[in-house]
Amino acid sequence: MEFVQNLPFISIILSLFSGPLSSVLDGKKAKRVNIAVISIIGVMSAAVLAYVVRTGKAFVYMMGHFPAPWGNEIRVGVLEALMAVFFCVIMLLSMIGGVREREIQIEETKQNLYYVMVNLLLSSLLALIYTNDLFTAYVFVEINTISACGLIMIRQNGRTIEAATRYMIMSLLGSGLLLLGICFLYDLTGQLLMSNIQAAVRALDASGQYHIPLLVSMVLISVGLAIKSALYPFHAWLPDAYGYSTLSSAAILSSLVSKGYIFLLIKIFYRVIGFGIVRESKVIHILFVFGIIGMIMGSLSAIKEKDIRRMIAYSSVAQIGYIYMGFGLGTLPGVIASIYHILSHAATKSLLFVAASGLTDSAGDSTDFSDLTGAGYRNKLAGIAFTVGSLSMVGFPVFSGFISKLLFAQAAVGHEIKMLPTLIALAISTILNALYFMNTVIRIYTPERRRGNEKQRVVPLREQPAKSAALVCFIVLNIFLGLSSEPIIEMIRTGLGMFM
Amino acid sequence: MNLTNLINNYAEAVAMILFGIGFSNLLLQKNLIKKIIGLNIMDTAMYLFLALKGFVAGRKAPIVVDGVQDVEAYINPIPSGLVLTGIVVSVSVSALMLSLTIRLYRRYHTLDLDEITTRLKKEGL
Amino acid sequence: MNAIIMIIVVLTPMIAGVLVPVLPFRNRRQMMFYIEGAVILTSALVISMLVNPPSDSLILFRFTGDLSVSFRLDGLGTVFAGMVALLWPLAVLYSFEYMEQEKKEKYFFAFYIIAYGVTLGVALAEDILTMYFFFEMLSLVTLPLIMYTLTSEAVQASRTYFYYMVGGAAFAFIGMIFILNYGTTSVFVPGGVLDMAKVGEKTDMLLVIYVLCFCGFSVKTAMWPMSSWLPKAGVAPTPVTALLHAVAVVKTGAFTVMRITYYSFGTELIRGTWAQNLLMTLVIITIVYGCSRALKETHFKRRLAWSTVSNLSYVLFGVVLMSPLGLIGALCHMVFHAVMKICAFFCAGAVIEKTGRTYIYELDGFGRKMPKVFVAFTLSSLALMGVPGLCGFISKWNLAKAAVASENPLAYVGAAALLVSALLTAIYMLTISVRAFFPGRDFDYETIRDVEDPGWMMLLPLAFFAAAMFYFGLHPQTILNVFESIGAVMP
Amino acid sequence: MNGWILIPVFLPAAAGIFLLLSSFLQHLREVKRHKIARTQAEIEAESADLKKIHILTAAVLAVSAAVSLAAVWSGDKEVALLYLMKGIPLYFKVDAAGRLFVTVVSLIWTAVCAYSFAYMKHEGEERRFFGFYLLGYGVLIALGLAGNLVTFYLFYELLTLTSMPLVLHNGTRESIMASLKYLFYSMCGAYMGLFGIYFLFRYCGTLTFTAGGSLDMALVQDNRGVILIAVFSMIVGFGAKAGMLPLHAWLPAAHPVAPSPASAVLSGVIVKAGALAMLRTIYYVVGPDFLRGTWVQYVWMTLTLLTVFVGSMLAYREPVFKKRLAYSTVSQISYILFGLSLLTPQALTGALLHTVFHAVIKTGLFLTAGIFITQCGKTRTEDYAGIGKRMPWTLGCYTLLSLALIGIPPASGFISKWYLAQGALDAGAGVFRWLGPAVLLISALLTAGYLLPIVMKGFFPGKDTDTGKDTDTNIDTDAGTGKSQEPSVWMLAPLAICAVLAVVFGIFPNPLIQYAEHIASAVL
Repeated sequence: MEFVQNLPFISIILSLFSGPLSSVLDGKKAKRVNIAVISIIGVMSAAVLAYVVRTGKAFVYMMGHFPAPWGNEIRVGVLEALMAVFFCVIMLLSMIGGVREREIQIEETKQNLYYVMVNLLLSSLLALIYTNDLFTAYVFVEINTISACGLIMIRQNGRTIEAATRYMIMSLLGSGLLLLGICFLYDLTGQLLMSNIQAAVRALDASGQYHIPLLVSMVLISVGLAIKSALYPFHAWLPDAYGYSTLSSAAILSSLVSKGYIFLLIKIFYRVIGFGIVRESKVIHILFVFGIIGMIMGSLSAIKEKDIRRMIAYSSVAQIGYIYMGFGLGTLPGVIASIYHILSHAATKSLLFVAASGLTDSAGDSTDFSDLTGAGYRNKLAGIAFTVGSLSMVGFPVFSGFISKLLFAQAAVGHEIKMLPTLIALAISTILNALYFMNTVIRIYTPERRRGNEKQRVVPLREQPAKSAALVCFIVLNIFLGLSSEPIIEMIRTGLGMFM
Repeated sequence: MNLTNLINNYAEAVAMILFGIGFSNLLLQKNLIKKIIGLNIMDTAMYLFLALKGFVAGRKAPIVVDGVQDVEAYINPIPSGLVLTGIVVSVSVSALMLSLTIRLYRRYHTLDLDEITTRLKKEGL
Repeated sequence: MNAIIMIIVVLTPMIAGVLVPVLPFRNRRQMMFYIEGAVILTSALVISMLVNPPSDSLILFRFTGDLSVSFRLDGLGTVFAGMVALLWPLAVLYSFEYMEQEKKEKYFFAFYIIAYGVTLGVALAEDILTMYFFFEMLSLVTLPLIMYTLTSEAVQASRTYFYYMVGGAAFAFIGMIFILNYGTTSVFVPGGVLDMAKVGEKTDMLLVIYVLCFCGFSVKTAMWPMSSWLPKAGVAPTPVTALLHAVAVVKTGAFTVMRITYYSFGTELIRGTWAQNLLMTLVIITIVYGCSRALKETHFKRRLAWSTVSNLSYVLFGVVLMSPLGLIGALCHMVFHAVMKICAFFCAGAVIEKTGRTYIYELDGFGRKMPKVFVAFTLSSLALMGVPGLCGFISKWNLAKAAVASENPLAYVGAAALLVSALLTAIYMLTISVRAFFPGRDFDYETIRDVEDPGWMMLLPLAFFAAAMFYFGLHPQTILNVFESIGAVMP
Repeated sequence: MNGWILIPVFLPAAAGIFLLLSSFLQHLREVKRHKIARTQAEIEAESADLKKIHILTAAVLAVSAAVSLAAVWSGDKEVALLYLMKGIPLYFKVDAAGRLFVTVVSLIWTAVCAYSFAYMKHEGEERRFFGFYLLGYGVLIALGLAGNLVTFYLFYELLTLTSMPLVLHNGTRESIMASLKYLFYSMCGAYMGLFGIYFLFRYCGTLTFTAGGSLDMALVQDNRGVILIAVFSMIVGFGAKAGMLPLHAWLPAAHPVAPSPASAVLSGVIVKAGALAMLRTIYYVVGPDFLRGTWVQYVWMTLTLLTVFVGSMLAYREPVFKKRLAYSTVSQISYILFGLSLLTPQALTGALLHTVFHAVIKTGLFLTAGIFITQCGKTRTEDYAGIGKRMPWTLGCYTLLSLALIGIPPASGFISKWYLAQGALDAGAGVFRWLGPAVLLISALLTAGYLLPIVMKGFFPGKDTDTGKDTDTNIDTDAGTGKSQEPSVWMLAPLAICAVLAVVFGIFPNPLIQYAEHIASAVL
């Protein structure tokens, strides 16, 4: 039992307690604590990842050494460690990127409360990734929802409060269904620990009893988590929530929060019910169909948008559709593709949000398209970053979007019936993405014709060092994911192997 | 449709009906307060269902009163533990929702969410 | 010659291009020497590479699993790389004088040279993924060139251009994925790589995928349903329309289509099926449609752009015939059309740059005042028409020979379409020459007093192209042997 | 090595290009100086160097005509210039048909050249005219000498390109339109021909002209239909140049607009190139027996007869003299094509004879038209009343030529029509046995109808018409006499030669007939 195996538990507890701690500090100190906490956890998860890759098998950590029915367990494999590292990196960069927005948009007194929410969010995300117990998962899902609602609401104008309320209502619906699904599973198997439940479910499936309640619980859990991660028909709250909140919360919400729920769904499918059973049931096809529709409808509504932030928000509805389509295919390459897309979309989406805020800086903080013409010349780095982000979303070769598109297509070709609809949907959604993303790129590079638009000013590179640094790191991360994606895919494959 | 199962498990049936009422209220009600009430109904229904899972007829509550240590004397304590955590969660969530509603009411003097959204669309912030 | 030269050839223009806006140039002349030097150096390297070609392949970097960006030189690549290497230095020389009064020309030349490297990348690609990789990069690199003048018209044109390119690439992507999964290897092998065991009885689906892939890649050659972007791109400065939209970009499309048809999907499977007939009908429609639209067009450059649309479908017609003879005809027309069309575009550019007149009805009597330019223009129109003695005739001859040899009645209709479009080309090209040389008895030359021939930098490329047209017209056998050697290796 | 037979091709071509360049430079100098009014000194200098041009053209033409006749009549020779593609050389071979064509071309070209020295004075732009004139001659000689179908096609298209500037010489809007029409019609014809060549290239052993055709029967068996379509498209395509029905509309538009020497040459010789093209393809590549009895032959025959009839009808009703002659060319050429389409030795002989006779006659007629226009400035036939008084010699020659064209026995037209009729009768091609001669007869009557009235009105104007002594003399009539407005001797001599030839061929036709029969027997 090396010391390294304690690290995951320590990172959860550290972020959990740094939450209330930063509520007593003032704004400046809370920010520093938060940055420190995130970086420490990032380093710890990297150490865990290295350890797990070296040993080659997942380990289970019993909190307080109490065995299963009483004590709680977390299980750490390559996939979980990789997701943890990645989430910390993205969160760190988003926080750094959004520093200036936070200072302006949040009142002085409430600065530290923001960091409370961020730390809690981090702890709940880590818990979601590591936990091996269903009910703990539910509790942390709730913590996640409340802190995310706090992130949206922090900006205190009418729109954000209304968005937060809508967000809460929809999420509570989702978690209600999730809780019902978990109770059904508990009712069927009498266990709460994932590995035990899986054994019991396998026995049930062999004996053929309780087939319908098992199916109902699967449906409830999938629909619950789908609502929380804004899959197409349940995405009404997303544009307002991401569109009007402050920059770093929009970046974190869009790239991490919804992905946490999807990762939980994948864990439940793999470790709780077992992917074989899921594949036979109809749930997979429903998710596939919703994924395909989500891809197309998300992009269609994004084309109509006149506000750059809401446009990016709608595009994440489409990208979540990609992920659901991915593991809706039901094959191992499909799941690998969707997990890779979780990473690549997280990196690209937060890059786009930060770059968009850079562009709006040069247009007097108005996110309307008419003011953004020529913004690419006024804020050079943000222009380049936004172009890189859009090219990655469209799936251009050097960038990460291309690799996930490649993986999705290869996964689709393996599948008999679902191949043509997936390939056609991929092609159409690439074109739709190109329509609205490249439209914006071309708009920011067309020089401003109307004279005397006083809001527009040139933003020099050094004016916001933090944001520029974040942008550069995001671009490097995106290109890194695009060019050397081989090791990451290998890790995902071995991680999924360990999931069983 | 063999009703015997239903009669034996009438309690679970009641829980499910309550869940349905709470869920539909949370989803469909216009008034925010009614939504929160619906939320609480849904949660309590869940905890009723959970508590029933642990219940074994003829056994006592899992509190050691007269020194009896034998496990067989008590019902399964875990669901009760879960219910406790559940109640904590739903209390905090309701508190958050109520604060949001108060804030909205102070600003827009109405509890109808859709009306707030239309007003927001018209005059921006 | 080891394989490293392939990397050098592809990367030097890219690096040189990136450096152009960065390097501190004292005056324009120094920048000109730098740029022309870089391009000539690359062309010299390419020629030396073609003279003794490296045999083995070379991996640039590895994407995922067995997918990698890697280069290898084979027959088809030699032809395309050779053509591009010969034409690019001349185009750059031409554009110096053209870009004189334009501002911000540093960025123009930067992208202009990067496009050279990317086109060479397409030529040297070893497998379908590398080719797709550079195919997409090319559309990205050429976008700013179209947007260069930044007028609202140019922006609109670039927007349409980019939607077509991405749309095409999206469908080409499906074809590529299919090859990566159903082919034995992703590398280009003459005769196709599909392993029949895996494909089994799903030939119909294979044909659907092939048609999608063909249309995807041939968006760049402006085949009929997707041809509206090319005339619109005429709004860019002439060196761009001349080099990119008459030579590099559109020929890349044709080149990629040849690659996937002859080197990935293989022609055995597709010959005689409904896919071949469908594509051949589309191509024939484009041939006639392109010419008829050119006839109606009064804007000088857009008329040439429409003529490019129809001429490119000659090349596609050769490819669609799915026979070694067809490939030879297609290659023949690809190279000869590049020479003819770039000469015509340069003449148009000279007229527009020197006199500012862009419409054909303003060109009365120019033949007398700009004799050198209009003699070159008449030569290129005669060549385009297919008058024997110039290169147009040779390529039409080879295409028709392949069409007649393929015994497919639709191919006969195709040969007839070739000649119908030759007639239409005669009409819309010669009317310009006649209007220029014989303006009529009572035309007074005062109205065009300011018109005279451009500087030597513009005339040298024209002279070179005119000579090339005659040389290929009268002694084509040397280059035809090269094409035949490629055709021979085909099963 | 007998490369020297190509001298008559390259010498005039070089001279032509030289003349064109000099006209180009002269125009540039003039435009640069923007001189509007030209001083007296310049006019003298100009007329001086005009003299030089005439001498140069005359010399070049004489030399190349002599060399070409020598080359052609001194036995069969062949030379391959350069290899266009593997197996397709630019190949020249002197054979019987080529010899006939070259002789006719040289004869007509020199005659009309002499005529044009005088005529072009009032047209202007002589340099350009003579430049293209010499180029045209070079191309025609090459056309006659061409040894295989591809070389033939090369010079066939060059012929269109060089003869087109002759049509638009006087630069009026109408002439430019007519020349464009001529260009595009013959281009369309050339491309239909090329379509056929593609098929023949595949289905014939070789494209070089071999008497009796070189179709390789093995390949031809299963796709006869396609080859028939290809041959038919060649016939219609080359027919465009020969003014056959579907594509004849350019001829009546282009000829009247061109200056008279140009239209004389156009109708006399260049139109014959179309007939030569058909002769070459049918008799020397495809082979007559492949077509005999097929639908292609029947459709071809109907087309030719239709053109003969329509041509004469339109000529009959046409008031403008040059347009009338153009229509008559349309119908006369179809006599030749009808002879070719019958695929019998006699008809072929008739066709060859008619080629020669028609070339001589039609050139003469157009020369008279030129004289009429220059001398009395009128283009319509009814204005020529009483012209016989003023130009007895010209009208005399005109009468002889019209008699020959109509086919009245002593003149040459009769003989060729005789052979054509004979060929039609024993061709055994169903209904055409009697329909052919009938149409020829009707058309002969119509020819008389549109040629002779000018002669009648010219010599016997009748009392009331004034004899043009006093009116309409804006054209510089002969100084003082006002009586006979005969043109200068330079214009009259070629006309007289043509008239005499037309009659002499009629009276002593035997050498010509033997020669034509020798060609026909070699081929059929």
